[in-house]
Amino acid sequence: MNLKKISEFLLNFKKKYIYLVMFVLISTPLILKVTQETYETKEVKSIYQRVEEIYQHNKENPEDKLALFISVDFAPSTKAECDPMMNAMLRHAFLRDIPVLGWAGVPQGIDYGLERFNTIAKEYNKKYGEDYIYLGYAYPFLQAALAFGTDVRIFASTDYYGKDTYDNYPIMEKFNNYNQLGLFTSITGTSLAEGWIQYANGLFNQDVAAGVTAVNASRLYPFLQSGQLVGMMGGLKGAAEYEQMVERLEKKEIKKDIKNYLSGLYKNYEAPEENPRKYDTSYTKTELLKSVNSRKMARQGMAAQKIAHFYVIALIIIANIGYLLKKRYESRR
Amino acid sequence: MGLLAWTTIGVILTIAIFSFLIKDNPLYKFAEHLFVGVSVGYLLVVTFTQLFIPRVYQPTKNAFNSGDVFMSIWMIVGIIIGILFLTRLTEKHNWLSRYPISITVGFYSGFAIMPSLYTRVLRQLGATVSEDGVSMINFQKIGLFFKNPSWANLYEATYGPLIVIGVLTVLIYFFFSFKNTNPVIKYTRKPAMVYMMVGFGAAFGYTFMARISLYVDRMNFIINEWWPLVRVNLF
Amino acid sequence: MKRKYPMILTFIFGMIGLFLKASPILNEKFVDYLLLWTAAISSFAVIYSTFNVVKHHVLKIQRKHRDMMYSYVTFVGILLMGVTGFVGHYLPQSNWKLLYDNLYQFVRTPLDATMFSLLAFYISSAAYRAFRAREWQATMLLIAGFIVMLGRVATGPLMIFADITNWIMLVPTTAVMRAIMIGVGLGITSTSIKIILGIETSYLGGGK
Amino acid sequence: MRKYIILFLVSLLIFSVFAQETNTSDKKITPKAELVLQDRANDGGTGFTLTFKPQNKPEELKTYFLRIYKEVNGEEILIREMKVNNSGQTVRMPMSVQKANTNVIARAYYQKDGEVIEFKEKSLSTKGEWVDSARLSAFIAAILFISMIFIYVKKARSGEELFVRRIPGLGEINDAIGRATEMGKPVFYIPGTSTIRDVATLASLNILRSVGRKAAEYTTPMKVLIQRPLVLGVAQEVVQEAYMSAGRPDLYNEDDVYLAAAGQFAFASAAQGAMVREKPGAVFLLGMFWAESLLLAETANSVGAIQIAGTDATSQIPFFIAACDYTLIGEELYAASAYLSREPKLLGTLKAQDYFKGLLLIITILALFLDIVGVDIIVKYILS
Repeated sequence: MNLKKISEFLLNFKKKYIYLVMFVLISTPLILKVTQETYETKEVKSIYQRVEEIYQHNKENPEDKLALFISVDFAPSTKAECDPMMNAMLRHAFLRDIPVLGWAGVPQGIDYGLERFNTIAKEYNKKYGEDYIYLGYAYPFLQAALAFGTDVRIFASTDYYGKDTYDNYPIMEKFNNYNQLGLFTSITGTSLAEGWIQYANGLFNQDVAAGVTAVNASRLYPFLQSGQLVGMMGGLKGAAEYEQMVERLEKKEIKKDIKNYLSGLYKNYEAPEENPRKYDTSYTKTELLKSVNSRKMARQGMAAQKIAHFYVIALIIIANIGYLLKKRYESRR
Repeated sequence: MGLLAWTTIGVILTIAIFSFLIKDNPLYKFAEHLFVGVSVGYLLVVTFTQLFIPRVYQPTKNAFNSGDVFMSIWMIVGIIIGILFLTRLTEKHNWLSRYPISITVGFYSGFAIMPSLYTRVLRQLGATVSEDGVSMINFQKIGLFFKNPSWANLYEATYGPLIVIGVLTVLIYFFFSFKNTNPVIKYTRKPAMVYMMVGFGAAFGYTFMARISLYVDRMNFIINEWWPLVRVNLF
Repeated sequence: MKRKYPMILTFIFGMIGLFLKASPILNEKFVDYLLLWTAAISSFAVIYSTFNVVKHHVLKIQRKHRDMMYSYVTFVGILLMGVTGFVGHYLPQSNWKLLYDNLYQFVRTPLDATMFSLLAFYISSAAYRAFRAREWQATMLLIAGFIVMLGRVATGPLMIFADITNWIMLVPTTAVMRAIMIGVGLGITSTSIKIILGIETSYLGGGK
Repeated sequence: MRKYIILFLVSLLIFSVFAQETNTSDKKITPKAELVLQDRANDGGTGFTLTFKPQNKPEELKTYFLRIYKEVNGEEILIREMKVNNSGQTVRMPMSVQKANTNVIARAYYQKDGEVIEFKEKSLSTKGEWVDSARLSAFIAAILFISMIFIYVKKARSGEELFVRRIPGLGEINDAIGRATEMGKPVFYIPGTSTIRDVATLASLNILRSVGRKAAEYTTPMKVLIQRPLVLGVAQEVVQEAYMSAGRPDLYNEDDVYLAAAGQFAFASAAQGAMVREKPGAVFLLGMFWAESLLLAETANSVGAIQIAGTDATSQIPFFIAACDYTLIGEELYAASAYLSREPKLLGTLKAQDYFKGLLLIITILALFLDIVGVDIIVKYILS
């Protein structure tokens, strides 16, 4: 019986073949843009509902609107998990005409956050300073966390572009205190989310939501159970859930296909000389492609991640079968 | 050079690094040596602009301008000691570099004693005894479990004692100068090993998912950032 | 003479470090002075290590090592990044700075991120090799790792694994990591004291 | 009847005056607020905390103004001005000044028809503490530990035999170098990727001395790959001394101890390349590592080298256990130099460390029992 040969084969796969198979398995779903719908958990749905509540509230009393705050607390190295979360939240807010304010909690996130804010704002024809604003680097953390307790303009006296926030931006007139923020979201790969829970929620009982990398997700579960967190997106899975909810909403709101909608957005639009927009009001082909692709990033990542997971679990099972065969072969000899 | 050219360079370097998985090859050697050069160049720039100028040159200039004699002397001595490190370039005088080494090694060793004792040893031992006021071995919780046994109550009742046993047995496992015949050592070796293996196996499996998403991000760079540029510009 | 004085210096600065951390007023007054010195020493150490890298590759070229031509690539890398970085710092609007930013964004970052992502492959081959039921310890490792891996991706009926994963991470893993941290804290303290008291002098090198 | 009407009118009049009074009374609303300045404990004397709790109802007084000054040789300099919306909540603002023992003044104002009037003032002179009371227990522990080390080193010097249990990973160092010599392959040593500030790096450099000496005896080429500039200088000294004390100063080639690269992943790629091209027989990964630990360990395994790893980075230990032949866990890295060199002084220190840990364990167990009974003096004063 060639038990020996089988066990030898099962136990000694060459590394390069393991890697080659892994490479092929993971890359195909990404190349073919296979998206993996995922079941929606309570903690992500509660964020979505909270943003919808803000939309209802703003519709009922247009005078006393609530805004959404996004704190970009992640560095490009955790982009894979955090980027789709921020895209989905920005899209949800802009789709529902909810004013968005943001800043960066980590230095590496400053420029990256701004580029994301402007790119997504471009998809919804939003004006900087009226519909959304980016306040640059929120440092030191403690002062930033307490700033919204009184008037954030004391702390963030200038925005990212260096202009005074007191008199240049109408959005800052209406939204500078925790009472005017419907939801405060920290998207991070670090433990900054716990800081926001302790200060924003702890001191000023501001509704706080968190979008964290998979590694940090379990650390925040106690805050979910205790109600200190409104909701939480954990890793690519959390991003995929929120992403698919926002895509459903977008299809309902924008009847047309996204690509035509975007290309038609700035068809006959001449920007005034002093262009308030921080982006050029025209869509190049590449930008169109990128915007459309970026709506499915998390779910594509999910498919690849699930396949990789089951591939490695299979590898482990095969190795142990080989080991058992080897043991039986040796015991029989 | 256009965005397409630069992104293509990024993609070529990405594939060069991935090619190492199959076999070491000239493309990987090129990328590796370029990466070494870029990292050393970057360190030079960061050290000069963010360490030497603001933390060495500027204070010295201010000390001289403001006529602060003590500070000027202190900075000059500091710079001379720093230069002593360069004596390593010579064969004969490289023992002079021991002075900057001893100062740095000595200072940082001394600097590490209090924090390591305070944060790593005493505070962690304290956390093993009681967590924010509630003792880890909590008889009310154990009583509660027996009143109405449920999974949640079982967890509440057992997690404190299990952590205490785990910490103590693993700590005892790392005694170095006691023989195995010592009963305390003998009977805690196996439970400590069980804790360690379960703990390490879980930690390994846990970070697995995060590593995969790193790779997903690289493929996104190629498929969603580079490929749209190519398709638009070339076809 | 070559070892005695440095050892005295180590002791003096070791005591300074210890007392600075113990007394906030001393720390407030004097820590900056010391950090100025360590900044100076580190700056010159960087210069020395750059010479070391250059010398290492020059030797490779002199010895006609088979990979010698790649050493030129390293020199180009150092010069390119170094020059554009320095000039770009002082002339932020110049296209030197633009070149530096491009080099950072399209050379350093992709290389960095791709090397990091190799872990996805290495972790799978390491798991394939390590998670085998050899002796009971390895079996323990396998079971725990397997449960957590399943727990992290579980859906529907497999959710039981997610709960077990949470329990394993909250109890055994916490206990082990805490015990090791305590042991390491003691190790750090004893090694630091050994160095300051001159019991451990290997870092001072050879000769009398 | 008329009387009642007049009475009614008069009361109406009074009432209206009074009513009129109430809506004018907000002019006389006395602004009330709690303004507290506290010096921050256990700091160098520069930190303080401002606490401001508005006591008027929000509709009475919407906003307050706070101005904080510091006194620099008699002159008041404004350091912070704040507009506080009265949301009924306490505003707590941690602040600091550059120099210790400065006099700080906080004044609260409220707005009354365009004019800003001060209604409260508090001052404080910040002071520091000579001894950090929170860290006192750690300081006493350090002194106790140092004295125990003196005792046991003296004992070890007086010739008392000190037992050290077998540490699996360390026993194999000599065979690993021996096997590498038989196969005619070099030995690679990586003393961690952290700076000299990390004591794990210093512990690893102590092990490098023993490994270097063994490599010199076996005349096996040894390459030491470094990522940090300062560690480079120290490692070269250590290896030179190891070759010297093994009696083979001629074998020492300074180029064998080199800076492979200056970034975390640049170092991993350079080390990976070097391992695959020079095919070392034994690879030592000892010291502080981050995510690149598995990159180094897995490549060393793919070239068939014997890997001995050791780190105090708790997050990287699982990867070394999975990928390497032998792994020193946490504390074993620090005990290695005593174990390998067998010098009485080092064994004495190891003994002192064990007894100190034993003492701490006893205190912890005692604290546990006392805590159950409800007495938590140990936890409060010693352990936190």
